[in-house]
Amino acid sequence: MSGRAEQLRLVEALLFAVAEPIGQEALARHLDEAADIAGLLRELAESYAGRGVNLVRLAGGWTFRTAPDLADKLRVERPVARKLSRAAVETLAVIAYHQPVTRAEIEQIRGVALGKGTIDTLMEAGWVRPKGRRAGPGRPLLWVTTPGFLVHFGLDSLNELPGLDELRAAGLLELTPFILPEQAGEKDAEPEVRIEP
Amino acid sequence: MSGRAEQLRLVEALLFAVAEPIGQEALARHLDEAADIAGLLRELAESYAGRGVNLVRLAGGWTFRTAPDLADKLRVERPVARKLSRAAVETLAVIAYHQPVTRAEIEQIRGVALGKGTIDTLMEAGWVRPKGRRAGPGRPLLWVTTPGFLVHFGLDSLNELPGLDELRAAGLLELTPFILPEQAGEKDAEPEVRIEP
Amino acid sequence: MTEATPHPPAPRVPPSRSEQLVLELDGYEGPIDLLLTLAREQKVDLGKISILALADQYLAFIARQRSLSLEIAADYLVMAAWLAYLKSRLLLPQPPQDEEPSGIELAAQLEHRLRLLEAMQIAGGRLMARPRTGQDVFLRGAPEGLAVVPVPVYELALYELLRAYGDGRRRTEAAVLTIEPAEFYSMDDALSRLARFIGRVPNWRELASFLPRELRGELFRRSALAATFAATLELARRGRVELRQDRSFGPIYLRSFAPAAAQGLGAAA
Repeated sequence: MSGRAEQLRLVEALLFAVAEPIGQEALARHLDEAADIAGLLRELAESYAGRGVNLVRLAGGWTFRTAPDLADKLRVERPVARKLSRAAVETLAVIAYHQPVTRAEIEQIRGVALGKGTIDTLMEAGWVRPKGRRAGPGRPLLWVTTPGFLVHFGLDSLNELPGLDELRAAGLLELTPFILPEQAGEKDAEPEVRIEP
Repeated sequence: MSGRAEQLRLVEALLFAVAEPIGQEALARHLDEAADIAGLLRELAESYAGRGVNLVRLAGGWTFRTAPDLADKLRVERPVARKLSRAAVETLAVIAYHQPVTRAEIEQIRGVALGKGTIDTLMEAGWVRPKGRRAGPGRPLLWVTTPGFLVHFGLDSLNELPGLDELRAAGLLELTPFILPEQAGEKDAEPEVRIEP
Repeated sequence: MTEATPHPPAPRVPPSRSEQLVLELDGYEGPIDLLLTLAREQKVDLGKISILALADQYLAFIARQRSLSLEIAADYLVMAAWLAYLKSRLLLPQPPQDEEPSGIELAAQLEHRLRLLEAMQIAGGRLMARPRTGQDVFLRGAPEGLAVVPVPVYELALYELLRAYGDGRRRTEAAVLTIEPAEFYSMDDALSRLARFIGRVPNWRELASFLPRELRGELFRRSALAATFAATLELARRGRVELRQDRSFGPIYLRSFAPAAAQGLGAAA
């Protein structure tokens, strides 16, 4: 292999292995005095142009950097477990049982105004989505559950959600005397405004 | 630019962005399902062969590293690693070739008690670790090598240990109990029978 | 490549031939290692060495050390004793009904141990001779890393969903029962309130002064005014109070009917 090719290999290896951008003087210490370092760097930079990794000048030295246009793909997604607020769970339930339903109707059914982020959170979870608008004044958005909602809760269809009578029979509509639900569950949500009739 | 060229760029950037070897499955998460990852890696490895940086398989994954023949010219960049004692080298070899192996078996093969610091040194280097216990009296700890061992010694897997096949053929990887003079090396070792609750 | 062996160090002696020997012994990784070194001096393949000659060499080596009054680690002496035993088994004919392994079996075992140790010594050397990462070859020195994008995952069981729906329904139903009746002041409320004042109001007083003091909003105030007015009409009809209004939309005044009649009515009630 020619001397110049060997020099190119060495410069490539040095630039790859060092932790910081490396200047021409520092490179010179590893090469023959006669080496044309500027020329070697130019040649190397050209051979990496348009590739996944580029040779760039940074902080007065030279270093390899991944190509900027690939930044979006050089990411790893990491699942982070989150808990839904009480208000979000209840809103999801109302949408599931009353869909398609407007925001105002959800508020009417729950008796409290919806916090700002509640529906956003449910959309982020992939469980609800807007679908069409109700005819009438203001043409409000209608909310429905998604197929992801059915998958998450292991339901084949919305018909599998227990009806009111079944809920009552299962004890899910019974009064539990010592808990005031509106205070117990919702303190982590933003304050909700009671609606006056 | 064609899809394959883009995929090559992305694989190159991914491998540059991470210092540890990356497995094919991990690479696949960043690419289209249809991508021929093995083919892409082969093509990339070929294009880097003979250069200052090579694409190699290490510890079951893929990684770029500097070409081995440049070692002399690169070494000045790093402090010289502490030299391992002869006992440590032999102990590492016994663990690597006979794993999983107990402390008593290491002593049996070497015919001498293990010094206190020997396994410590190997653990500190990140090359060996305890993994499980051998069923039987005293339930002694078993020692194995780590992925860091493979990376440090440039091995893709334990099957690449030098001379493994010849040793196996010569029957030197089976540990048969010795009748005498076993006690020679072992009497100043710490008692091997540890009573576990 | 030396390390402190776990054996007691040999005593220091003045520079001489004996020190050379001490250092030599100190340099071995135990008796097997010493045996292996001696075997290598026979310069033949381990399979062809003479175990008998090897035992002699070892015993001579140890004897030489002892003749120099050097302390020899116990494990080297144990090995010497065992080799002397092996020698006798190899040289003397085996007695009949001897359960112990023959000299040839023992020699084969020793040979196996020597080969095993030699194999590991060679393997260790070959490992160390490989290009070593971080020393001879280098991984990426400045890895940029991969950006981590957190993806929220929400956990919710069907039971929690149904429970929340049930709780919500219950809350809105309960509100109708408990809050709404309290929003109005009924005529019965007004009658029972006025009953406390009848007989104790000899002079004219404004109707408004009999309204409840609680401030519960406009709706409640107006229902209280209406209920109290209706109640005073009822009381006037029964002859319990007198009412007076001086002009249209003017204030309404109220007093107990008459002290004597009121007492009589009070006693009757």
